[in-house]
Amino acid sequence: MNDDTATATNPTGNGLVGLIPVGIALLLFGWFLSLAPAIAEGQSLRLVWDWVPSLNISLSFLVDGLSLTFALLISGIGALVLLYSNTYLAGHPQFTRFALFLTSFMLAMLGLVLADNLIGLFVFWELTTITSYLLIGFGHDTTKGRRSALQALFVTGAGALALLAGFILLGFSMGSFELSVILAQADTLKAHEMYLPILILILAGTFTKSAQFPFHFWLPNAMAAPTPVSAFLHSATMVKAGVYLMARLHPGMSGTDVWFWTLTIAGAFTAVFASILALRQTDLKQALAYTTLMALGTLTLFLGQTSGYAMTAFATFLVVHSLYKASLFLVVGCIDHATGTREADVLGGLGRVMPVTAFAAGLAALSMAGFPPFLGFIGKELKYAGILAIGSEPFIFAAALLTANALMFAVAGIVALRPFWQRTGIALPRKPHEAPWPMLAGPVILAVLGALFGVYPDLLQTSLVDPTVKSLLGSMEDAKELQLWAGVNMPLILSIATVALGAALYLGHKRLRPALGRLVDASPQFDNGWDTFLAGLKGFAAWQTRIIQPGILRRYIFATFATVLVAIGGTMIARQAMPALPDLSDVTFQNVALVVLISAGALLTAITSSRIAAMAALGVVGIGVAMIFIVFSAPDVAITQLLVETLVVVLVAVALLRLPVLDQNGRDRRPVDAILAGAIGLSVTLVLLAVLETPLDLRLTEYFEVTSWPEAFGRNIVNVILVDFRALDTFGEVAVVVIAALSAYALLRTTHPRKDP
Amino acid sequence: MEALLAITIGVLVATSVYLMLARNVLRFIFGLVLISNAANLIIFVSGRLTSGAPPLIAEGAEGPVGDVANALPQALVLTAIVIGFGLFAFALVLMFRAYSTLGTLYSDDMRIAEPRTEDTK
Amino acid sequence: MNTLVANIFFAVAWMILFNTFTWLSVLSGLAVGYFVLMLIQPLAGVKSTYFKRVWYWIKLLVLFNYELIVSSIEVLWDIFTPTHRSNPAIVNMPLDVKTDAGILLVTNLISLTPGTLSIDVSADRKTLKLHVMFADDPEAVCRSLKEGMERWVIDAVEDRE
Amino acid sequence: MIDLAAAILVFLGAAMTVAAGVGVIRLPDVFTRMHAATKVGTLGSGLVMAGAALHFAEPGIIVRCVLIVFFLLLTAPIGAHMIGRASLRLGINPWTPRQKQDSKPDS
Amino acid sequence: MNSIILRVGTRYLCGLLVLFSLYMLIRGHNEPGGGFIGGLIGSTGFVLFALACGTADARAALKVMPQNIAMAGLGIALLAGIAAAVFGDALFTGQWLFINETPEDKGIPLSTVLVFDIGVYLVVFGSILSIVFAMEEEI
Amino acid sequence: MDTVLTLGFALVFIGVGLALVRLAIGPTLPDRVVALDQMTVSIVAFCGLAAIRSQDAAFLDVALVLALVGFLATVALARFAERVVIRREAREDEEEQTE
Amino acid sequence: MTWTLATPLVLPFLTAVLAFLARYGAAGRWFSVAGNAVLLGASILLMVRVLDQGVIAAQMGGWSAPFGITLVADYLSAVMVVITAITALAVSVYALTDIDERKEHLGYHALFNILIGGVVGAFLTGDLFNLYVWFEVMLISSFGLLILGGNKDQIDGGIKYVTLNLISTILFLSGIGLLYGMTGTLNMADIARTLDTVENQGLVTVVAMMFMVAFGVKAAVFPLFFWLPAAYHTPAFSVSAVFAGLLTKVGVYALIRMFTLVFDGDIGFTHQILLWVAGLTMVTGVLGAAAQNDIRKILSFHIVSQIGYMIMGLALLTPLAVAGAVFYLVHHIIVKANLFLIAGVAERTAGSTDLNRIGGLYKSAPLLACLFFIPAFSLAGFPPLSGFWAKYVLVAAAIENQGWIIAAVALLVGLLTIFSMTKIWAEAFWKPHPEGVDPTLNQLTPQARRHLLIPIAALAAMTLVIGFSPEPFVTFAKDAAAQLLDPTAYITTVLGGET
Ligand code: NA
Ligand code: NA
Repeated sequence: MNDDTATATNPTGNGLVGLIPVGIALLLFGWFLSLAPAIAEGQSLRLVWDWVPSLNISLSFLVDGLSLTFALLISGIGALVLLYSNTYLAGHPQFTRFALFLTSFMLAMLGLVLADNLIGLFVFWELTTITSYLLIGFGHDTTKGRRSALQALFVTGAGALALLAGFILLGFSMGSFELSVILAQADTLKAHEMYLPILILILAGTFTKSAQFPFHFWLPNAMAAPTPVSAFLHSATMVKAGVYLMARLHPGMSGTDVWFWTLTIAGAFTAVFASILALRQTDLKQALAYTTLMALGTLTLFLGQTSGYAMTAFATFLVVHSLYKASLFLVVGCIDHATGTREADVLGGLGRVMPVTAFAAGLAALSMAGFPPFLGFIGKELKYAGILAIGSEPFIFAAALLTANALMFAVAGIVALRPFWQRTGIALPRKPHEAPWPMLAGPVILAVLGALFGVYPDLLQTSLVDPTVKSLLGSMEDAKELQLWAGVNMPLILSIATVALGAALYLGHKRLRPALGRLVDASPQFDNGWDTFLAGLKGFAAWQTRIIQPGILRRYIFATFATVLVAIGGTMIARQAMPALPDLSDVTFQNVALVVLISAGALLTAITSSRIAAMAALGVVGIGVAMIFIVFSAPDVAITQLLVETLVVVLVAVALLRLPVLDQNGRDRRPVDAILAGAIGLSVTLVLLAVLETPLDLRLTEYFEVTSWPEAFGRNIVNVILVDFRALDTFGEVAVVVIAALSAYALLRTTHPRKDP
Repeated sequence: MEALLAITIGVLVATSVYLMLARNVLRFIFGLVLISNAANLIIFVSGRLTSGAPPLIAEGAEGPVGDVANALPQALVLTAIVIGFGLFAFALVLMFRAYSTLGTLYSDDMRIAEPRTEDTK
Repeated sequence: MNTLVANIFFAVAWMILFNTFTWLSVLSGLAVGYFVLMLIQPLAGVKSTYFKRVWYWIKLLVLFNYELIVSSIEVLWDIFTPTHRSNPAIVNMPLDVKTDAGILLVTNLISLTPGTLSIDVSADRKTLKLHVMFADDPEAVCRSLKEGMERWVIDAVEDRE
Repeated sequence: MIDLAAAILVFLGAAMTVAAGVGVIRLPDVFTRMHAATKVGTLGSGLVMAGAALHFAEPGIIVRCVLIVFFLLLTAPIGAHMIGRASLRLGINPWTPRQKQDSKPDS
Repeated sequence: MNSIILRVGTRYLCGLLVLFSLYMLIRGHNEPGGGFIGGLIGSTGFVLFALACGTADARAALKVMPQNIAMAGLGIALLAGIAAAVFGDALFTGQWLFINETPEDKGIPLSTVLVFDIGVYLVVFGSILSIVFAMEEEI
Repeated sequence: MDTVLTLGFALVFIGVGLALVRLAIGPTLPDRVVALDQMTVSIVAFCGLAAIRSQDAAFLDVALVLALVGFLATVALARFAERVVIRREAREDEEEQTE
Repeated sequence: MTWTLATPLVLPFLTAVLAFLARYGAAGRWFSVAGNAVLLGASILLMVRVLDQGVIAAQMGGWSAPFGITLVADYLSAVMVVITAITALAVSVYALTDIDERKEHLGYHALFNILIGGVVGAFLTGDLFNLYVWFEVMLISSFGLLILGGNKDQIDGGIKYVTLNLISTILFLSGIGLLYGMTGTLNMADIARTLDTVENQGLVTVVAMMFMVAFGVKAAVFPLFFWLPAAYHTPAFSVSAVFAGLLTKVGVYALIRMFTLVFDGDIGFTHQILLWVAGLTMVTGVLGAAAQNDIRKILSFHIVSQIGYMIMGLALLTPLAVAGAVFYLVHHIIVKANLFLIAGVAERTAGSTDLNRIGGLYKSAPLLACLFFIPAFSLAGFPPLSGFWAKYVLVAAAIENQGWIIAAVALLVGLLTIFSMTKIWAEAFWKPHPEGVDPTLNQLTPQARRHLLIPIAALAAMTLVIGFSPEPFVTFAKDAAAQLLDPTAYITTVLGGET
């Protein structure tokens, strides 16, 4: 089931919108190509633009062997894929977006591989994440498409956050965010106390991005994207970003036990695991996706090493894989485009109808299977050589690699041979036809390059492999020679074993599938795990939200007051701010009477079940407080208090006419609330007593007393403070009053009250 | 007397907290009125108390004669009382409107903005 | 009303003459103005009720205060004695007073006199509902109120010759 | 001499306030309590004000005291009238010595 | 509210309250009073009016919407503060003009401070009335 | 005078306290309103005492305001009581009930 | 000088008065737009002055500090005022279409502009009680704006909002009283200076905690944020936007101000607590968002979560961390306000903000999709958008400070933020509309499109500008942090050289 079916086969594609990106890609490719000779001579090119100097973040770019190899792959394959998709998605209503995203992705990817600043690199890293999210979600009409996009984003995004932490830690530890500076101090870095956390965090980023086990599950799902996207992102470029980063950091971080074991084991395991899964697939694209995983595992495995063989193998296989895998994806796209299906068991005998496609597929598949004289063969030989150079347990890893390669051999047959040669007799959804030339250009050129480099390995060696190895190891001398015939040696024997095992697997793959299926089903289901994780996350989120945000006001108020209590009472105890016992010697009868009056009014308000009693009791408190203001020389305040109290009673009396009685179900006694309330009251009293122990500095008041009449021409100091000394307060206050009135008015007038019964 | 008032303020705070925790939002309003009084008294008491000497300057004098009450807290309390009234009036109207719109004064039954989760599922 | 204005005018003139603005000068000004007006009454054609009414007002105030104090003692007695001597009842009293001011004055004064309390005036303004504390003889209470308080008020505020 | 008179007036006024309070507690129904509160209370405040007027003996203050009493005399009966009217409409019948009257509680 | 006594009483009291409120406003700078207290007292006059005679009559007597009074008051208070700019002073710096100033007596003071207090008065007055009237009309 | 004032304050407080008791025990709405009214009037006396004791007429201003507007609360409450009845007559099914 | 500070404060009130008195005509709403445009100009002038002179202060009423009320602007205040003006202008344009005449007649523009005035006042005042007054101004106008419309959910949300905020207000007021009782002054610089001499330093910490709780409610931190998710999704979108952008940030501002200037005596206690609060706020907020299914509810919970980041910066109290908090504030206001504005357009076109009931916007309204994508992914912290730098600086500060746990929490919460932003994206934009309609922007009149989209586009452009060229903003934030961490200049400027 493919969601990206082309709607037209017009080879002119989408006009300028489709061709401009191709032009951009070609220009970039040309530029990189022009840099190649200089780089091959061991030079490097560095461009720096101070981006955020205050954070030591620059947009610095470094073109060396490693980055140039990637840049050429990205821009070259990019140009072909863009050309291809122009036809593949001809007339699609969202093509413009597609082209924009794909071009952006390409540029971001270039930025990623060229960046020499950790944070700059991270920015591009995340840009590839976003653009790939949008590209995977191109089939956004389906739940599956959206799920895949989210999954890819989430998994790689999670890794990216770890990566960011790792980068920051790395940058702080080494005193610079410039990669070239950091990598120049490899010994310091490896000896740094933060080495291990840095490594773990960065590997979390690279493993997720490069879909290493157990983060691999998002990649096959990402095949929901249109086929050109899969070809470009999920085989040739983006998934290799993780690999790239490990390679980039290799000079600075490799060589430790942790590095070696982590990368080697994860890589090997991913390779074997993925190739087994690949054999099981019937959807051609899915099968390719799993072989991509296998390739990524292999590349990781090599990066775990430090030998010249391993590095050469890495560099070579990187190029080999990009060429054949992109080619094969595009071929699958052509088949899909022509027949309307990608099911391996349905497809067959297309060779006659689609000869050019078949040609490209054949070349690419042979390279993938590792037949001489293709580059794939050289790559495979180097892989075995590299694996045998591993310091410990080489044979275990060689066996793993053998298994993986054999499986890959079988998959190459399934994907690239069977659809063209072997008829199935099952009717195809569409009458097949040869793909138009823009769609053939990519697969053919890439496949031919694979063959070409196989025949002339020197071409690749000098231009890309040696400079890459130099980037990794610091010198080109360690690079091993690429050659088709290196004599009869262990790698060759392993190659022969691979072919034999692979052929057997190919012939028996249909019978093997059920067994593989059982094996896979028995192992942990990471893709289902994703669903479980999401459901768990949502469930947990919903649960915590129900607990914290239940929608019940009383709980909110309770929590708020409980916090108040902890904040005041808790701090009083923790910070030993307790007051001494208060001095009550100056207390008079009048004072006690006032206090009793207010307290009685307050308690009555709290306990009465008659709303009128409550309201009247409130009035008592108000009157009592006014009496305090009278006793303690605040006539203005007392007047205001009494007036406001009166208005409060008036308003409540009006409001109550429409409100029900307080408790229909009798009084509710709330001991817990009472304890909380009492504790808060006690805390407030204690704080206040403590405050009253400190002497009060009256200089503000003294200033007001001295200036009130001579300078502000007023004899009521309180009023002078209100309208002159602190007029701004008063202004704000009257604004509050106006707005309170407007709000209350609006509240009464906008709403549509409940209909009377 | 400051100490005695501190205790009174504690009582006011305690009763108002108790009221605010009630199911009926009308009680919250009552609590609000009480706690506003408490806050005003806190400011008032923090400025210390002076009996029988309002902060007024007699005609002909340049400043107040003798120790008069601290005028600043009085001005602040006056401000706070009026603001408190504005807040109270709005809150009261809100509860009033809540009853006519939602048909209840019981906050537990006010579940329109945040419906029970089983309702949304 | 014009006479009142004239009286105030005379008082102000008096004060300007003396160039003093104390409360004493106000009172004396008012008093002097009153007498001057009474003297020139025939010249100015001032209604004679004004002069009478001032005396009615004074009479009203004095009598009211007397009533207030005297009957307060009655109520106080009832408050402080262990048994309630009172025999309260709601009594309807026909109202003769017509003007708004008159009604207000009558009802307020009756209310302020302990032992009686104005509860309501009927919509047609003809009846005053009273709560009487010592209503052993409601008719007598009504009568005494009508002849006392209401009469004085009518004299003081209403133009009825 | 004036001071003594003022003191007596103030004392009487304060005593009246207590009397009003006792009345509000002791008297049998809302109407009779109103008599105590509105009138004895007003009288009490009036006496205190008279005392204050005597004590200060300044024209400005005397006028203020007179005004206070005047305002009280103007407003207190209106308030009492409103309460009394409401009581009647609430169906509260005056207490009489002959029959014991049940007072209805409020809402 | 068909109480004749209350209605008649209100007729006198309302005017009295407004008059008294103005008195409290004007004297506020030297004696207890001021814009807040004045505004509160003034509003009680019309609150009483509304309780006794209904809001329709009270609104008619007031002529202007209370919200507009309040907002105009805010504007006046603000202008009183901004006026200082004309004299090159900071916001809310009081500007005073004394009429009939003599060495012994400052004479009759006119000031932006008083204007500010008038603004406060209007705000309090208008705001309380808009709430109370609107509330009254709900029942 | 001072003795009288001290005594006076005490008496006023007793009066207010008694009113508070009536306010608490009710039992009818008008009873509580009467109690509140009595308190308001008592505060006027209280202000007078405060003015005499402090020799400052400023407290008389408090009394003045209270004398003028204090009854407003009484009026509002009384009207509330009355309206409750009217509304009950108008709508028998309304949940407004005297307790 | 004094009017440089006073003008941004005065303008909103003037605008409010004019807009209110002209509320029955079209003039009212244009007063609002024009007033906010002038406000923006005035605030830029203020910013220029502050950049030129560092901290500036003005004594209101001509009364010298600490006797009168001082207005003071340092970098933080100035930038907050500018951002406020930007948000206000954007929202007032948006409101031209979003707010109907009924709401205008009830005084929407007055409420809105006074809200802005309160916000500006809170940022500019150097006086604690005056800060309280501006908080009240904001609070009460936010009440009015929240319930304007009077729907059931508004009333219900309003009750929660009002009750909880009132509690905080009272606590704030009481705290001021206590602080006055200890120091005898209300001027914040003066308090800061005096508080060190208080004998009972434990008591200072107690009062500091009171302020933390009071502002914590305003800022919506754990466990005090309940009111926010309960209410922010209910009012008009213009209102939601300005609430989401500005209001809680005033609480954060107040926390930053108080806990750098005044309460810096017991950092080991107070800021450790703040750090816990920050972490829990981030986590509970983001999980709350994950549980929601309505755009505005998701966005509301995210406000909570992101407040946590800002508090984290304050809690760590290093120059980089505080710079991060400042940067985060600025970024968040722009982005969050914009997202709510976009939610409004989404509702207008697709018919709802409930994710189950809308969809298809990516296909039919690509412009809106693009405009949503920018703030949404900025919020999620993707580079090179503004949110990335905000988060980067904070995480870097945490790591620099060896705050491993808080750094991990910050990153993890970032991941969950991605989760809910993409949820909106997937459900509202990618998913086909459940009723099969094509929600295009053409449903809106050209005028409405202008009013609604221009502010959104402008805010999105700002997000991009900050994202692509963060250097001036980061430098500024660092300078602001330096001012905050060494308040000497602030104190001397306010107190006029007297120390
Ligand atoms: Na300090
Ligand atoms: Na400090």
